[in-house]
Amino acid sequence: MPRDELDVMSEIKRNYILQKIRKDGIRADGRKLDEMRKVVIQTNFIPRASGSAVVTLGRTKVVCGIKIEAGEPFPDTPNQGVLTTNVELLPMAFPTFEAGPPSEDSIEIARVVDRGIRESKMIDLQKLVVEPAKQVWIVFIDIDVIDYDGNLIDACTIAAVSALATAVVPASTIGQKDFPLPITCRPASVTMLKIDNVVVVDPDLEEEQIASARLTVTMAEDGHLKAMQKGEPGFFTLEEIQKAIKTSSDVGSQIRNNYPK
Amino acid sequence: MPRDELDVMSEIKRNYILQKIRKDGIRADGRKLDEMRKVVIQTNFIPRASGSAVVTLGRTKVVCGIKIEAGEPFPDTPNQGVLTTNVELLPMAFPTFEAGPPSEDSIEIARVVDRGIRESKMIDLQKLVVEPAKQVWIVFIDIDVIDYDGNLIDACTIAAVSALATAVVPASTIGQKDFPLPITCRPASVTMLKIDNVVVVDPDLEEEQIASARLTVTMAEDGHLKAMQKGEPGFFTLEEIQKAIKTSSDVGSQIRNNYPK
Amino acid sequence: MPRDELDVMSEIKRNYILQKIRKDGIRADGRKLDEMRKVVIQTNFIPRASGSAVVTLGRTKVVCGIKIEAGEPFPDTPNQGVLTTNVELLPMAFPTFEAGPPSEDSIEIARVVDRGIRESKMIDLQKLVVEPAKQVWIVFIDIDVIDYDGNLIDACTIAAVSALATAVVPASTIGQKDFPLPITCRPASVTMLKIDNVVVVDPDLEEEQIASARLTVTMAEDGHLKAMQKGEPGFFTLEEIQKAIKTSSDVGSQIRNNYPK
Amino acid sequence: MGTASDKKLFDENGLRLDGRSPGDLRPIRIETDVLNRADGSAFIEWGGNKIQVAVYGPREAYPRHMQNINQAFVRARYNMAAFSVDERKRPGPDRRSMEISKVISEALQAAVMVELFPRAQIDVFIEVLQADAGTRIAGLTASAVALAAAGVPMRDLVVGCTAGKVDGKVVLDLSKEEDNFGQADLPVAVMPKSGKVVLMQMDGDLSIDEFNEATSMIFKATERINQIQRDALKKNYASTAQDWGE
Amino acid sequence: MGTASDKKLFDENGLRLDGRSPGDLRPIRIETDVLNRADGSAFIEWGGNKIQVAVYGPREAYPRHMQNINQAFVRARYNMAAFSVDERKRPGPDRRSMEISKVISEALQAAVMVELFPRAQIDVFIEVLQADAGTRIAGLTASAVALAAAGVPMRDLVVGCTAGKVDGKVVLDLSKEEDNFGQADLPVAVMPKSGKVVLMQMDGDLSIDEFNEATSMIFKATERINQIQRDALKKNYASTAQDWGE
Amino acid sequence: MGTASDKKLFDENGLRLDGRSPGDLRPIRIETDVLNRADGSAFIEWGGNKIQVAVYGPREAYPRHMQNINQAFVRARYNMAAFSVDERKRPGPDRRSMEISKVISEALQAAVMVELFPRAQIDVFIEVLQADAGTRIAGLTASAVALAAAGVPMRDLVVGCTAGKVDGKVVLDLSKEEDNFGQADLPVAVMPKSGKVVLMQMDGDLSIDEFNEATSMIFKATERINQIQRDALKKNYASTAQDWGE
Repeated sequence: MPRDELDVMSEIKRNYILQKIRKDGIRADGRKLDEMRKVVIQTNFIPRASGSAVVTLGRTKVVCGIKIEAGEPFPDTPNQGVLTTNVELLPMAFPTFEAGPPSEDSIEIARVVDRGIRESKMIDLQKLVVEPAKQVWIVFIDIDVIDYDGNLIDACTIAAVSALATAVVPASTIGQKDFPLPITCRPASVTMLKIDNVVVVDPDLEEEQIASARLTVTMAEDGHLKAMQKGEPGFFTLEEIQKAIKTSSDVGSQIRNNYPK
Repeated sequence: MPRDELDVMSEIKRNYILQKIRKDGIRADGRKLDEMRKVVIQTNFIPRASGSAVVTLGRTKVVCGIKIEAGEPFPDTPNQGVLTTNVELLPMAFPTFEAGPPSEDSIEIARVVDRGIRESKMIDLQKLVVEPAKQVWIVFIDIDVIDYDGNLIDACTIAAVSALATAVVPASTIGQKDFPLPITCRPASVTMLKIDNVVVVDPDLEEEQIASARLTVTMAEDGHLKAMQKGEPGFFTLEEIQKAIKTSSDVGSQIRNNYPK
Repeated sequence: MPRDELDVMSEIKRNYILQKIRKDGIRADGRKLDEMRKVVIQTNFIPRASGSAVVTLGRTKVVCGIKIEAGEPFPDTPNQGVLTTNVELLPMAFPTFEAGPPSEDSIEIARVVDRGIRESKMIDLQKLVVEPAKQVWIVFIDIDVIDYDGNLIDACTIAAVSALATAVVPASTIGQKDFPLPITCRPASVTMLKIDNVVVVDPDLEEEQIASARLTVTMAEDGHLKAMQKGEPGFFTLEEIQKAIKTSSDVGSQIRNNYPK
Repeated sequence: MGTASDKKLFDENGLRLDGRSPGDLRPIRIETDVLNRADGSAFIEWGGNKIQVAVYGPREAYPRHMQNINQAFVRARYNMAAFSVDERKRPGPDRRSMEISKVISEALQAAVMVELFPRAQIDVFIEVLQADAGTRIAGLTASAVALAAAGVPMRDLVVGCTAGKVDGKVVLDLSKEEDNFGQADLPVAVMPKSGKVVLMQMDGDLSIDEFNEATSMIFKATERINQIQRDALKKNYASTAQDWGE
Repeated sequence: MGTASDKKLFDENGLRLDGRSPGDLRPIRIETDVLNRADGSAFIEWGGNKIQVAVYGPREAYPRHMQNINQAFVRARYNMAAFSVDERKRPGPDRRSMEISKVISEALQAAVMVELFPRAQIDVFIEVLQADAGTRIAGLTASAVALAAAGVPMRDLVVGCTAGKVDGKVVLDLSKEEDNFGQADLPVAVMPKSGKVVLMQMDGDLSIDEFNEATSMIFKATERINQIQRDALKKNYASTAQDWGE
Repeated sequence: MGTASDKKLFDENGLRLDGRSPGDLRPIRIETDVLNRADGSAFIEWGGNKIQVAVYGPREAYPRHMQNINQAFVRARYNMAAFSVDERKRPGPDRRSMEISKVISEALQAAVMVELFPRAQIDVFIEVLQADAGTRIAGLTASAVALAAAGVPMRDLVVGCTAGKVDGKVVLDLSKEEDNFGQADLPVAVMPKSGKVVLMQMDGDLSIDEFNEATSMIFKATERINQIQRDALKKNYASTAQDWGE
């Protein structure tokens, strides 16, 4: 994850955050260790898209637009639609984000978000076939990050799931009837950071700057693991991971309560 | 527009140009404010192309080649041919021009030239259909800038219009008879620069280096505006623009007299 | 060819190499002027490829894999298969090799290797047609350079010829019977360097760093020239070239003896 | 300009498809300081356009050889979100967006007091989230507000508006369908205090009279749009004052 | 994970298509110092995977602004040869290989004593010559050996292994077909002395119990793989000692 | 080399399709100083080839790390205009033009007194406006003239010419059709005073005897071409002298 502009945070601030977590089990902004920031979801923000959502997670803000277009399936999966996920870390979101081809960071975020949606089988891709091997529906998930204050993976997952859950397949463009995108479940990713030996949920940027390791766990309603991703150069013990899975199950349910019905 | 190599012109030269314009209403090279440099047009310079022209405008020199090839129309315009314009600012033309993907400057020039030709409907694209929605003629206008001394927009427009006016559609390649590219009019662009509070026509490089704003007006024989482009970080008053339109109408007629019949 | 990391070789070493060649007609590693380094060829190293070879030439090491896939012919050669050659100078092979688009060096190597194979008509491309103008076999020669100590052109030619000589066309993928890639001859390239006024065969990296000019001559069993390439900013006299052709004929036969039967 | 078509763009009362008279603007709403990280920001809705703008700077120009020892330069980057248009757009700049970035940069450069910040650059990022005709002019209008909200000293705001020709009539602020099937498009931006024109592009077919009618419509409209800009900034200053008061 | 299919992946005796039991590894062979130019190298065969790794560094980080005044950074570049997969792959990085490069870099960064080399970078080049499921884990396992062979000081080696779910059963070290038609894939890498997890990715469907079963299989397997790593390095040290003896 | 074909490339009198004998050159015309901005320039027509060359430098090499403290380097860039060939060519370098740029750069490097300009670079831009077989050799021949016209000190000019094999016969200076349907192509460039070979490429099929016949034809032709080069430069010097006289 990007560092702040000078790649330094003052020692004082760093110590303050660490001490607060160590001594009080409380974070710099007053949250408990396993407490998410406030989530606000506004769907249908881009009426011209097939589905859309603006999500703020604390001071992080992302816009997701779904486009669904008729096209060719992949040769090895003639009987299912196509899903593709792209995340743009717009330069407007942070001083060191640059325009240009996707960075390693944006690719990792997009791929973790994509895996959570794909592996949970949230979208019933089998129902997106117009004519096998010839024409299927291609679902483009595009996410613009416009304000960055930490935890993009979860903000982007929330935005993508919310936009998909309200999306409509524009079948009228090929002479059929529009229909809601067939959805089977609502996955939620929960990203945790290890700071010192403490694991916190939904980190903000300052926490990302002092953390050693990151773990994202994505589950669906069935309580099964659908995707995981450890990031950053630190480590987790197996016990920490097992505890994190438990936490993510609880926090994921809270997130799911926020999703549009 | 590119500056000279050191991005500076001597104060002395700058003052000389400014004073001459202010006091005498005459430019450094002796021209009147609304006087073009000498235009020389040589068509059919590249016999293997469908049409071509070498144009010198003062010491600026460009080569335009037209290629016309059978291909697919755009899906939203199945009943017309395709027009595309590209300008290469070759590194041979100026010390700071670089090889590589088109710069902002070359894109702006190409797009302004393209709009003049497209919006005047110089080429009758409806007559370039072989089979609707399947096969049409694609007109590639490619312009090599090989010597740069200011006012590329007009030099490129003159070259493109001259090359198009003498172009032949190679219909024999698809078993039909070659025919002259169907032409309806001859647009002329006139580019003016604001230096101090004076507007001059057909600027050379030294004038470009001290000017504050640029205005290009493209008209056809009917005296209507077909394309306009204000450039550079300065401004024009509405009165200046209205006067510039008048000037461009007069100067455009002179340019049109130079075009190949 | 790339220089060493600091683009300098010690004067002492340089002089040692030069003197040894001048006085004794012997090279720094004890080889005679027209003596190749040890060649080791291991074919079928990548069983999943259609053909493959690992070649060590002294301490230079390259891996060649052949992929043969059904595809469309070029429009102007509807009755023959397609051949394409690519060389990757992997960053693992040398400190200054960089990842990214192919460098001038890698393009030159690939094109010289390609010409030797193509012009000797080693592969009978006419026998690689499935259906004229519709479907032919495309032969991809891809070479990974993994360890670099000079003379990549010959190492890559040896690897490519060896891999092709043992390659199988996977016709079973389109419902026909697999068959050996039809081979008509076995070209050998011989690369020579001019150091001072002496020409040496199969240069190592240190020799490349002090040489003035390079010449590659590719011949097949018929003793005819199939491809030549002079490189580097030095020169050859015509007499030197004629002598080099003679040398390459002899050395080429030795190389050919090493090829897999 | 657009493709010829039989599409009727006026009703029997001379009103446009969306009910507007020839000289009417679409609804415009500007909000400032909607982002936390940027030095200044503005969000504009203009008809169906939804455009987010953020400003960073003045900051040291990078790379170094871009630095001008006399003044700052304004670098606008106009970008369309993949989902902003009917058919999904591949991310990244195309030739159209590069040209628009250039003319917007030049227009803003004229208004910012660049001489106060030698060697600096001021970045203006314009993200079109939903496109509905007139995005360059809407993005530029919002950019001026975002610059002011960032505290960048300016000679004046910059206000943009478009006029065009539809079915032979000159109309203000083209809608998407009018843009697609109209006969001329004239985007203009001015510094409203002085009426100085800092952006002007045109394509299509306009007689001189039509041009004069169009510019006169635009100049009148820019006064109204400028008021919306100033109201947005006032609301912002008000809330800032409130913050201080707490 | 893979496509649903009717493909049987176990025989009547509960053995896998290649004859392995659920907890069996494929054959693994590691050889060190197989390249002359690199500072260290290793070649690994793991099932049908053939992967060449080379290490350069520690060397001064370039470009300069990447230098960290406190420590070195490890930059792994995972790349697939054009001929390494069934259908010829266009040369150059794709999104998958960029993600893999990132997670491998991070895993190695944890093991190398980066604090000893401020301002430096350590490059690890991983070339997949033949791919057969589990390339990231095999490449990472070989990378740790190549770093050690290059004399780069490390807290511990890094050992990777994958478990997955096939026909509802948890199995170790997925084969290519199991990867294509399986239900879950869980690549993990640990520092074997401490059991610290430095890489973990997962996709598919695993219950918590299955996850625990899978990680327990992996942890046991990493001990065996670590022994193969150490044997490879010992052989290398042995031959070095021999060289000295001559 | 070209595709096999039944095309007849000689008439009953042993003359080629364009009426030339085997040892004849196509018409060649060179003009110097045709551009104003460049430090030197030349335009060459050679058969149907039309090629514009411009020289800039010696100037400080950029980027810095390219500078050689002992000598200048010559960087030729061979480029084909989009309209120069039968089917429109996409702008930008391809693999063929990159290889040609390299061998031309090396050939010119041998002739320029590069040791006089440490840390400098000399740029030679070659734009093929119309291509008609032998463009590399024609471009190189014109480049030498442009360098001389720019006042760059040279040991000697560089002269290029091609020979080839057509219907089994060795011929000089292949035409486009001979290039397409011939059996061998041998472009060579020499420094004419010394006969030193600075460029040689070959593809197709040539026996040793045919090679010797071809090179002997080329060497003879380069004398004639060199005369054309010198005449072009003389005309230029003459007109320069005239300018001074005025």
